[in-house]
Amino acid sequence: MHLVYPLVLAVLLFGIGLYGVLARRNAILVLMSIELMLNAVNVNLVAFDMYLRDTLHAGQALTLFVITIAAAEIGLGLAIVLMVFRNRATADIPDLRELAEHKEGSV
Amino acid sequence: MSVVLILVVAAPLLGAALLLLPGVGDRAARLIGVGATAAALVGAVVLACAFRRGRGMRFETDVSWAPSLGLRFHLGIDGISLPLLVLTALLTLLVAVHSLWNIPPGGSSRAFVALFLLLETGTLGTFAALDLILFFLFFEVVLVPMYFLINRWGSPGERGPASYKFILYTLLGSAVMLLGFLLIQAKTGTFDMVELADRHGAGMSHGVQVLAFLAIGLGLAVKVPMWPLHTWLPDAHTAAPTAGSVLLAGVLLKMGTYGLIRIAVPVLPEGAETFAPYLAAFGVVGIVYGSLVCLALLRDPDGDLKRVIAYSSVGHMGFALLGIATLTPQGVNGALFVNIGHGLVTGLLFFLAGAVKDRHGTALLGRLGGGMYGRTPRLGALVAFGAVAGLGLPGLAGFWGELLAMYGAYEPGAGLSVGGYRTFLAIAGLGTVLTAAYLLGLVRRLCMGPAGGEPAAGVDVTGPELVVWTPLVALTLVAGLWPATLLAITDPAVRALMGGS
Amino acid sequence: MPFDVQSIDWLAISPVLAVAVAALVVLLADLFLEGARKAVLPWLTLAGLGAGLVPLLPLRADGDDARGTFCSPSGCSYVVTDLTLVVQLVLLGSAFVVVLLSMPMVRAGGAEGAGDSSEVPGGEYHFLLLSSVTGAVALAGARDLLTLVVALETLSLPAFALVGLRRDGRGGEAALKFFLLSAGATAVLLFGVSLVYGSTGSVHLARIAGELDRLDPKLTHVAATGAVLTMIGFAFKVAAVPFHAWAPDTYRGAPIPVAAYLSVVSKTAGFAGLLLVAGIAFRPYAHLWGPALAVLAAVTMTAGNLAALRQTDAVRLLAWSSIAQSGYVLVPFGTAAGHGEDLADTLPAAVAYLAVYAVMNLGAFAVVTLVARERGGLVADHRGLFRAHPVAALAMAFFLLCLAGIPPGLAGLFAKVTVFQAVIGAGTGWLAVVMAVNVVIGLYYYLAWTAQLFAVEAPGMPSLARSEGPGGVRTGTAPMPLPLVAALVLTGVLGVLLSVAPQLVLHVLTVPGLLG
Amino acid sequence: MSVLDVCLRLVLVLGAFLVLPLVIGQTEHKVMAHMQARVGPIYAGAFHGWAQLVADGVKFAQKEDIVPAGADRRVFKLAPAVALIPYFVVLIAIPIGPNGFVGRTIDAGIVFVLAVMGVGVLGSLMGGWASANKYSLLGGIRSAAQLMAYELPMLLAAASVAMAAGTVSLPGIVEGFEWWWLPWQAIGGVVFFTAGLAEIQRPPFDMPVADSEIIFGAYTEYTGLRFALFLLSEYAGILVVCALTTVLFLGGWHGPWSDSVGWLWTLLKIGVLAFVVIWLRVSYPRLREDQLQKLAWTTLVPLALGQLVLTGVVKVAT
Amino acid sequence: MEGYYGTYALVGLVLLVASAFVAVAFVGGRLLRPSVPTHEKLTTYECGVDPVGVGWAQVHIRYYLYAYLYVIFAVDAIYLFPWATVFDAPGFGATTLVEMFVFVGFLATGLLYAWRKGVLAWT
Repeated sequence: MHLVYPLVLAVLLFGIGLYGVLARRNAILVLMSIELMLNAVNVNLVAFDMYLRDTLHAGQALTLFVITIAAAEIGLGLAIVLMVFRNRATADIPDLRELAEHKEGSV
Repeated sequence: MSVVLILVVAAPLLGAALLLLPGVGDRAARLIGVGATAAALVGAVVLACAFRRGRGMRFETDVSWAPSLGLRFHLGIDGISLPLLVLTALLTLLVAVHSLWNIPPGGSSRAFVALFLLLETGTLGTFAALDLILFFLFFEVVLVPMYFLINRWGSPGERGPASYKFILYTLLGSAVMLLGFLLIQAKTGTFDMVELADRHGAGMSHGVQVLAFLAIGLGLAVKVPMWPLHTWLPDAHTAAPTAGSVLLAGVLLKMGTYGLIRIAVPVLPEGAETFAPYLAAFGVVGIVYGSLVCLALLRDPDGDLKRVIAYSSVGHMGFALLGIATLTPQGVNGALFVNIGHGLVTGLLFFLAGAVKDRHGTALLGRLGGGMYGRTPRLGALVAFGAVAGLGLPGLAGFWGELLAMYGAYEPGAGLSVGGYRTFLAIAGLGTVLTAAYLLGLVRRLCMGPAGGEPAAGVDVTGPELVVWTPLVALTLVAGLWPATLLAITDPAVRALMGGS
Repeated sequence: MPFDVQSIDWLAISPVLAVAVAALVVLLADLFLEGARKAVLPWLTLAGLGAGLVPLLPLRADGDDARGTFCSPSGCSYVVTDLTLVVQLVLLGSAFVVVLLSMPMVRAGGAEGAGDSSEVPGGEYHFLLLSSVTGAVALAGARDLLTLVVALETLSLPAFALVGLRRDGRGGEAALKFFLLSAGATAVLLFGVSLVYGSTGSVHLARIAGELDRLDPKLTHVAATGAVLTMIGFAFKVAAVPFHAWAPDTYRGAPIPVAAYLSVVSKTAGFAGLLLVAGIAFRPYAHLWGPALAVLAAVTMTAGNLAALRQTDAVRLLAWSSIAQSGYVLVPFGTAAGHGEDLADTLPAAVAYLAVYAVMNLGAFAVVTLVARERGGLVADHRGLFRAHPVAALAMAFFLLCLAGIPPGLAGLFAKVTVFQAVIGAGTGWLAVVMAVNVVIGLYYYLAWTAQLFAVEAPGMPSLARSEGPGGVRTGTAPMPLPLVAALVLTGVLGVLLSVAPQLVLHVLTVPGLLG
Repeated sequence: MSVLDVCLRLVLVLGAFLVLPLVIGQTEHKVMAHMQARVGPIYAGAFHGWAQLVADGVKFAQKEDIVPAGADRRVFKLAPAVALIPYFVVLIAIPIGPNGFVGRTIDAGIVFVLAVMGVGVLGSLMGGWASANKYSLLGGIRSAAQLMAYELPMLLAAASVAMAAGTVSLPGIVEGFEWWWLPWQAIGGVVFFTAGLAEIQRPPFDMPVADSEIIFGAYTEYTGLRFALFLLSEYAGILVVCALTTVLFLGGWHGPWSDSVGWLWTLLKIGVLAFVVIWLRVSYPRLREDQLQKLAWTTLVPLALGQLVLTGVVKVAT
Repeated sequence: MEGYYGTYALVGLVLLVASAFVAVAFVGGRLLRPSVPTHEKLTTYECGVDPVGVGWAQVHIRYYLYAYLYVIFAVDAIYLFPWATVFDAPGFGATTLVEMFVFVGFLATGLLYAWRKGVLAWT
């Protein structure tokens, strides 16, 4: 299989994820976008690993780690979102302004 | 390795450290201040007595400090630094004695004393340092103490902005100067001032020299201060307490001209040659500008006595700059002489201004009124003496320096436009006339005429004040009458630095 | 494919192991100790960090040879060089101080939910801290992208939790902002890593550099993109502008010792990572990333300083100031292009700066912690500190002036001179001038803060511990918490030591082959 | 591999998929009945009611297909397919006999099988969520939680076998099998089998469909053919779990004359295990939800970890 | 149909067949069954009484904790498989085994932690 197909897929996934991270307000959706980006990385890594015929399979090994990282991040991320939601009853990032600098000088 | 020199530099620091000990009382703090500065002065005098005239460094100490940085703890003095060292030690001692009776409100006297001791260490170190980074270090040491002296003990209302203006201006200058030093080191591989001076710019291209001179010159020019970089000075002087003003004018400003003589000119001859005309031009403008502002201040009811003296410093330092910019031994000797003379005279003037301010609660000319001769005749006489010394009357300390500087400008160093320098000379001459005009105007305004303005406290010069001021008056006379004593020390060193015979 | 992966150099990885095992021990101790006996946890943590420090000595004595372990034919994954040791020393030492700082804050024992919300549960706190330190310490030795990525995540993930450990609204908000931006940055970094791997076919840093040198021209763009994305990831970690948005809010919302942790340990590790990828793997592209990082450095320090000018909250000010300091650390990177291939002349300056920065910033945080306990977290709350705690005030003044870089803060001055020297040596004059201007801007707010310390307390302020009763009689002194005193003394002594003998740190400038 | 070969394999897999679950189902009817002193289905197909499940199928196909008004229609309709298809796909990787008597040898067989099986629970979750019924939702969530709890011991136990065999390919594992693996991997086998039961929500792990409290869990709202598919997937699940246990822990086709009748051995072992599954249903009371979780996390996982250690030590020692 | 992609192509084919089977069943079912929807039939089933509230009730947070546990452990357990296939190969051996014990030990500690913290107990 040609290397380009998975790469294009990865770039598309990454692009969608990046857009999500930058454009979405809801923390959960941002989290999902980040997962999308990480999966783009996985596609990339596996594709390169196959293409390079890496004897050490560094790409696949890294994929495993990325999966773990993604899992840990999503778990921790959800926990944090949950905590914020309990305190504020919102998970929209722009609504979280308590720590932000106020226009008329800081707190 | 010279223990004495190190002790001179370290004595004030030790004094400051002593002050940090718990349980030091108010009185003890002031006495420690006197003790430490006296020790430094004694050391400096010992050095002066043991000083062997001629070329080269004396009392050298050269120890590696941070080899990775190329930093060496290299101290030493020659004929250029010795007079300044003694001047510094003397002025600080006088300030310490002055502080025995007179510390303005603003904070504990312990802190006050500790700060001016730190200041002294920085200044002495600057004059003794022979390593560029070490020089920079000591150069910077004075910033924070001076800042606090102004910020805490200065006159309320002005001290905040003035202190920040002082420290930010000078720090910006010295940061740029550091860049110049590092550029020199990058090209030559050493920070050693003696070695660099011996090389006379070898190993550095013209472009590098110009760039480095620009950077270093800029940093030093802020400190000098050279017109148009002087704007921090009047504010700082006006706001500072008496001790601060005295040290600022008498000692700190000298670090700028000293740096130019010690580093910028000998290490970067080509850069110096390129920038000398500009330096001279700015110096001359400073002379005229300072005088004009002083004249204007005299007419202004809100004119401040200390501000007048501050602007007169700008003028005097213009002479020093002109002398240096001639790149001749005469000119540089003149600049050094200006330094010493200015240190003595302006120190005295600021003491006097402080005394006036203490007595009348204000230093605004408009509110002071005149008639000092009548009210406090001795004080009035001293003010007149200071003013006359400041305008460069022959026989007093101010005269020789200006004369030598102008003499140097008459025949500037090789490669410099004679015509241009003679024009500068002419304008500087005009400046002396203007200086005379405002200083005499000041005397007339303050000392003569009917008593008016603020009710006078009526106290004439007190004993302690006399103790403090007498040495300054005496030295002003000595330097004016026997200039050769000083020149004999500076001249060989200057010639060695300038590469002449 | 019979290669020997099994010779593990236990000594080499013992700093990492010590901290990891300590984390485990703390976790178990928290589970099985009851009530008041949980007070032993901070001490266990300190012991663990100390145990991590111990093996640095024999490793140092080992000589100049790099010790590698987990090796494959294309390189070793974990290498101990002098750089590793220096960074690990800084990391472990800083973490030690952070633990001291946090001791008064951590809830010793008692039931869940007891105590006020400003306290954090001790077991979790120390476990997470040690876990995070494990990652940081491992990062210093990582020499392949896998180890690097995993270490970075081990460092980051517990840090998110640490920020959010305090269960008030602010902690959550801070953690969320930190988390989302950081996780996004991680994704970007990983994408970069994948591209680098794809174009060079290797994950070992040294090997990557070799492959980049002889890269198929068609792949150059892929590799360059990968390098850029990877470095952007690290730029987030070190809070370089424009990737800094998380830092002020996060520092502000986190418990103060955690903010100190982020600003020192996490940042140092981030820079170590950047140093490794930029200095080793992407060395052939120094002409590309050098100027880019130079611009980044300039923007970072300027933005950080300008923003810090406007701050009235102590922690937030330190946050912006630490962004500015990041800019200074980035400067040596920015000069890399001028040095051509030989980065050993310039990058060690960043390490030296980081070491000094760690001491002075932690010291400042120690005092802020103290004042925040007694009065509040505003800069104005430091007013009159000298009257209440003269030693603390003097120390704070010293640290602030160190951060500003003027005497008597000689340590900071030397650090800045080092950086300046690197810039000038590389001929990147404009950056030097920008930095000089920034030093001046920075001085303004550091000095304003310093001035507050010695100013007279305004009437009506809650008094600091040593209050004066009627008639000027001291009504008694509430002693500072001992761990805070220890932290202050430790950082203060180190700061003075580095001021007097900067060679202790600047030594790294002249170590041959620091980057290994 | 020729087209014919491929077709043959596909047909065989399809056949096994259609026939074996029905066999198990019928067996269950009869065995349960006899254990409970009943006779069970007796009329359909005349001989001991052998065609009972066929008749059931015909009946289901004719029943009206109701989608509740509040349901998420598309997800609701798709759920049974999602529940069923993974078990079908898994079958292709399970070796029946020696010498390539397998749908397809997949290199990472264990990982593939376990991963695909995990998809099945998605069907329950989808059904539970899409039904817009509180009981269904609860059932769906419970089945998800159950899958999560038991997936881990299953993985760990499987890893232990993979360690023993030094491969993750299913035929490879069977080929490496020795008789003494039986005691050696016994703990892992029990863990795997138990966890497998829980994954397919067979009693006593049928909390997600506990009819006495949440009606029929995720399947409450289903009728007709879709309900039939869910039922089918349960029996297919039994088949798959028994087959995997056989292959991983009981030596698959190994037995006397395994070269010629190896596939029979496999089927026999599967049959015995299926019988055990039925037996357990009749014998044990249902576990409560927290007991379910506790069993997984505090018993099975540590046991599986212990098995891993044991396997490693023995393997390195020999 | 050989090699890496061939294997998964076959898997894809099986998937296709399975989908076809389901599709055929659904289509067949549609042909056979009646369709007479009434309001009662389409009502959510709650044991015959009228349904109370909406269908999507709040689910206990505890399920999320299980999910969390699972994600951590299952993902970590993935590392066991590559290791399992090589750990007794030449050049590895006891050290590799110990390494994995360390890994497993960390996992077990995590489990212990969750247990002691009461995640697994219902109150």
